[in-house]
Amino acid sequence: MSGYFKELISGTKSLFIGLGITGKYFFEPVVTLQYPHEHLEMTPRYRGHIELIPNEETGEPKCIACGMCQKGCPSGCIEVKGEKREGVKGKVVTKYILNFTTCSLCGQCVESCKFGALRFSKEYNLASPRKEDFIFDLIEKLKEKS
Amino acid sequence: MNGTLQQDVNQETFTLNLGPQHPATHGVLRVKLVMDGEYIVEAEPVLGYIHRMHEKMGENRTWAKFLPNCGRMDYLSALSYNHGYVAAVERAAKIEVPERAEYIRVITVELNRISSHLLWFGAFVLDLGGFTPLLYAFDDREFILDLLESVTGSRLTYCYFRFGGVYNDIDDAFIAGTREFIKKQRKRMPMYDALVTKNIILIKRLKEIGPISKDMARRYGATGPVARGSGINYDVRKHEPYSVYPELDFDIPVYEEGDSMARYMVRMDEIEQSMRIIEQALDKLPEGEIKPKKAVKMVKPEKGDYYHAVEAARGSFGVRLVSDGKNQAYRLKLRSPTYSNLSLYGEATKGMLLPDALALMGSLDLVIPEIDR
Amino acid sequence: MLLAKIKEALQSLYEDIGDAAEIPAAADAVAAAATAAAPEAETLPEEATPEGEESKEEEVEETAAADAPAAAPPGPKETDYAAKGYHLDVELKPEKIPAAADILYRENFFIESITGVDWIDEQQLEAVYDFNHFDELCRVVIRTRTDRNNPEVPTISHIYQGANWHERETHDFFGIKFSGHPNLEPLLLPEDADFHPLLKDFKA
Amino acid sequence: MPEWLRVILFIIFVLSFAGLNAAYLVWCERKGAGHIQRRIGPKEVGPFGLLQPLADGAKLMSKQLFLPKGVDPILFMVAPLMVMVPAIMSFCVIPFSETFVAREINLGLLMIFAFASVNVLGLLLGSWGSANKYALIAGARCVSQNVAYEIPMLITTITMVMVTNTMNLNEIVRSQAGWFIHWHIFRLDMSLLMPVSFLIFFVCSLAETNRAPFDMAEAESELIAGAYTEYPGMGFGVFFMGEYANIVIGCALTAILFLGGWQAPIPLNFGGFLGVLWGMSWFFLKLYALIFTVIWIRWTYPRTQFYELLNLSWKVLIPISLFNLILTALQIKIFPWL
Repeated sequence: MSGYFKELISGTKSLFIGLGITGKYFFEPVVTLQYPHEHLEMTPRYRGHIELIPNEETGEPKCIACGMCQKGCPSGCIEVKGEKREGVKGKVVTKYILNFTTCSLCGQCVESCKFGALRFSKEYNLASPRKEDFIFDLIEKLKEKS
Repeated sequence: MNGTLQQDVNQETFTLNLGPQHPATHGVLRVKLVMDGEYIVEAEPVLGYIHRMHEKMGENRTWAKFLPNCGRMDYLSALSYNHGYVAAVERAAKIEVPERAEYIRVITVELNRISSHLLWFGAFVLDLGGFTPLLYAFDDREFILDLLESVTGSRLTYCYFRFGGVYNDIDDAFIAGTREFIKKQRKRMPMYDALVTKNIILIKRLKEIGPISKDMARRYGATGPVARGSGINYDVRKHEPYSVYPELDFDIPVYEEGDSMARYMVRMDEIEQSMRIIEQALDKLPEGEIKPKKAVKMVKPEKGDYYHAVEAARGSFGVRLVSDGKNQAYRLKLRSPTYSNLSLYGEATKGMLLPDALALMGSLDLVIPEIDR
Repeated sequence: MLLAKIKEALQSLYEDIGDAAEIPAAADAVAAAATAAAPEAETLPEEATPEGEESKEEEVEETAAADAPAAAPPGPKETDYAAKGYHLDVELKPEKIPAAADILYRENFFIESITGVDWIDEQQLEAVYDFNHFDELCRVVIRTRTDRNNPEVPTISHIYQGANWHERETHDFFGIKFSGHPNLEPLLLPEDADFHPLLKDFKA
Repeated sequence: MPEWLRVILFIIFVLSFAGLNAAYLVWCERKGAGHIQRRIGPKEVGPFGLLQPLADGAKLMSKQLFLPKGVDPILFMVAPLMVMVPAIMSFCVIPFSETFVAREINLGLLMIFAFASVNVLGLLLGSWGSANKYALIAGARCVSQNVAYEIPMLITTITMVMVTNTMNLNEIVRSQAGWFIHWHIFRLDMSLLMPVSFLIFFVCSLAETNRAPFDMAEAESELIAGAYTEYPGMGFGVFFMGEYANIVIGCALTAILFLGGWQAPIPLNFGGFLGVLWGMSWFFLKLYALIFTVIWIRWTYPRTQFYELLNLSWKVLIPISLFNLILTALQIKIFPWL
C-alpha cells in the first residue's frame, strides 16, 4: 500500500519536473539555423565535390592528367584525358569529368594526387531534379571561377 | 490488406504487416506479425529491402577501394566500421599503425559512438511517443558532427581511416572543441535523466518489458548493449583489447534485468564512459606521425583467413577476410551486430503487446542498412 | 584453460574419422598447410616482394599437400591469435558440425556468425562457423567443406537458434543447403531468388 | 433579440470559432512545440507563419476525397461528422460570459457529457469503416479508454454538482463570484481534495479527447495514424477539427468547473457590452492557458502504454475520485455552515 502511494507521489513529481524542463526550454533562444536565409561557412576540411587547383601564375589547372585519381577512385566516377603539348612539361589535361552522382566523397582521388592538383570544394548547395546536372566538367568549372 | 480484413476478423488471429514503411521500424524493415487482438502470437522480421551485397563488392575491388563502403553500412557509427575494416586488413597485411593514429581513431570512434547513442536515445523516445528529447539529442549530436566534420570532412558517412593511419591529423581546435563538448554534455546528461529516465511514463513503458535472458542472448549471439543489458559483461574493447583501449581506463556498464530499461540504461551510461575514454585519450595523445613511415602502397595480405572484431555502437562488428594473396579480398565477411540482435526478436516478442514489442524493437537499436548490408 | 578443454573435447570428433585419405581430410591438410605457412612467412623481412612471398607460399603448399597426412594429424589446430584473430581452427566433416556445436554450446560459447567461402578451383564450398565466449577470450572457428555441386551441411539451428538466420543468409549467398533447417527461404534476397551471388561464377 | 436570430447568430459564431480555433490551435501547437524544442516552428507563410493554417487548410481541401478499396462508404464518410457535430453542439451550453451563451440549460453539464460520448462512437465507426487493421486496433483501444476515463470524470463531476447544487454551467460559474480564492479549485473548505479533483478532471479530459500522453487513437509510432490511417483530405481535416473542438470543450469545462469560468480574479464586474467582453476575455484567458498546458504536456511526455493507461484509471483515478466523493459528502453534511 505504501509502495502504491510512494509511486503515485514520485510519479506525479517526475511529471511536473518534466514539464518544468520543457517549460524552461520554451523561453530559451532557438538553436536552429534558418537554412535558406542563413548559411554556414564550411570547415576547412569539408568535403564537397572535388575541384581542380589552378596554377597560380597561369590559371591553368595544375593537373598533368596522370590518371592516378581515375585509377584510385572506388566508384569509377572520374574520367581524365590529357594530351602532350609542346613547351609544356608533362601532359595537359583536356578533359576532366566528375560524375558526382556516384561519388562517395571518400577522398582517395585527392590522396592519390601526387601533384597537389585536386582539392575538395566547399560547395554544398547542390540540388537538382536532373541527373545530368551532377556530371561536372571540372575544367569548365575552373574557367568559370576565374 | 483491405480485402482480407473481413475474413481475418472471423478467425482467432490475424496477420499484420509492420513495415516495410512504418514509423517505428526506422527504415525499410518489415515484420510479419500474427496477432491475437493486440497480442503478438508470432513475429517474423523480413529483411533485405536495402540489401546491397557489400560482401560481393569487397571481392571485386582492391582493399583500399572498399573503404568508402564501410561508412555506408552502419551509417550512425560509420567510424566503428571504418575501424573494424582497417584493423582487419592491418592484421592481415601486418601493417604497423603509429600510436598517434590509434589515439585519433579511438577519440573519433568514441565521439561517433556518443553521437550514435544520442540519436538512438532520441529515436527511441520518439518510438515511445515522446517528441521533444529527439530534438534535444539532435542539438547535442550536431556538436559532435561539427567536430567530426572539422577533422574528417564529412558529417555522416565518414571515410576517414586509412590502412596504417588516418586521413587527417587532428588540430588544437578539435581538441579544444572536444573538451568543450564533454563539459557541455556532462551538464546535459542530468537534464535527460530528469526529463526522460526518471519519467514515470517511460519507466512504466520500459521496466520489465521485452526481457531478454542471458541464455537467449547467448543462443542468438547478441552482443553490445543488448547483451550487456542482459547481465553479460562482454565488450570487445575490454574482452579482446584492440587499438589503444588497454591503456585507457573505463568501465563496462552491465545491467542484470535484461529488460528494455536495462538496455536503455546501458547506453546512457556508455555515453559517460565514452566521454571518459575521450578525455584520457586526449590527455595521453602522443606526438608523432599519423601514417606509417613507409607509405602503404599496395596492400597484399598473405594467403589465409583473418578475423578482427571491434565494438561498434551496436555490438561486436567482425570482419572475416579470406585472402588469396592478391590485392583484393577473396572473401570478405562482415559480421554485423544488429543482424544477430534482431534475430532474437521473434522469440522475444511471443505473447507481447504490440506497443511493448515496438519498445523492444527500439531498444535493440536497429540500423537497417547494417542488417541488410 | 578453456582453450585446452575445448580442444580436447573437439578432438573426440576426429577419432572415428579413420582413413585420412578421403577428400575432406585432404582439404584439411591444405588448410593446415596454409595456416602452418603463415607464421613462417611472418618471419620474412618486410621488404620481401609480394611475388617472392607468393611463390614461396605456393612451394610450401605443394610440399605440404604431398605429405600432409603424415605431417599433420587431424584435429583442432591452435592458431596464433595476434596474427589471425582467432584461437582454434577446427576443420570437420559436415556431419560432425552439430556435435561440435553441441560441445561448444555446453561450454557456454555464443555464435558469432556463419558464412561460406567458395573454393571454385577445388570445386568445394566451405561453411565457416565463428564462435566466441562471453567470459574468456576464446574464438573458435569451425569449418567444413562440401561438394560444390551438391553442398549440404546439417543445420545447427536447433542448438543455436541464432544460427537460423546465419544459415539462411549463407544459403542465400552460396546455396549451401542446411539439412534439417526449419525455414530455408531467402532472407536477404528476394523471396523468389534462385541465384547465389557470392559464388565466384555468379555474374549479375 | 428574437430567439431564432440568437440561435442562428450563435451557430455562425460557433462554427467559425470551431474552424478558426482548430486552424490556429494547430499553429499554436506547432509554434509551441517548436519553441519547446528550441526551434522556430512555422515561419514562412505570412508573418510568424500565421497564414500557415490557411495553407494547410487549402491543401487539405484540395485533396481528392478518395474512398480506399474495401471501406464501408457510409460509415467512412459519416464518422468524421460524428466527431465534429457533437463537439459543436456542446458549445451551445458553454457560457462564454454571463450573458453570452446560446442556451442556458439547467442540465447543461449532462448535455455535454451526453454529446462527449458520441465522439467515441464516431472514432469507432471511422476505424471500423476504414477496413484497416491498424485503425481497428486504434478503435478498440479508443473505446475501452473512453469508457475507463468517463467513470472518474463523472464521479468528479458529481462531486462538483454536490458542491454547487446545480448542473447549469452558468450557475456553477456564478457560484464562484468574488476574489479568485472563491474559484472551486481553491475551495478547500468545500472539499479538502479540491486540487486533486481538478487534476483528475484535467487528466480525464486529456484522455477523453485522445490527447498525448493518452493518444491511443492516433499513436503514430505504433499504429501509423490509428483511426485516421485511411482518411484522405478533408475527411481527416474534419476529424482534426473535431478533435481540437473537443479539446476546447474539455478545457472550457475544466475552466468552468474549477477556475471560475468567466469570473475575473478580482470582484469587478461591468454591465452591458463591456461586461460581455470582460467576462469573455477572462474566460478565453483561462481556456487558452489550459489548452497551452495540453500542448505543453504533449511535447513533454512519451505516450503511455495502453494497459498502463487503464491501470491509471482503474487503480488510481477511480479510487481517489470515489474517496473524494465520500470526503466531500461528509464535509458537506458535517460542516454544512462552510
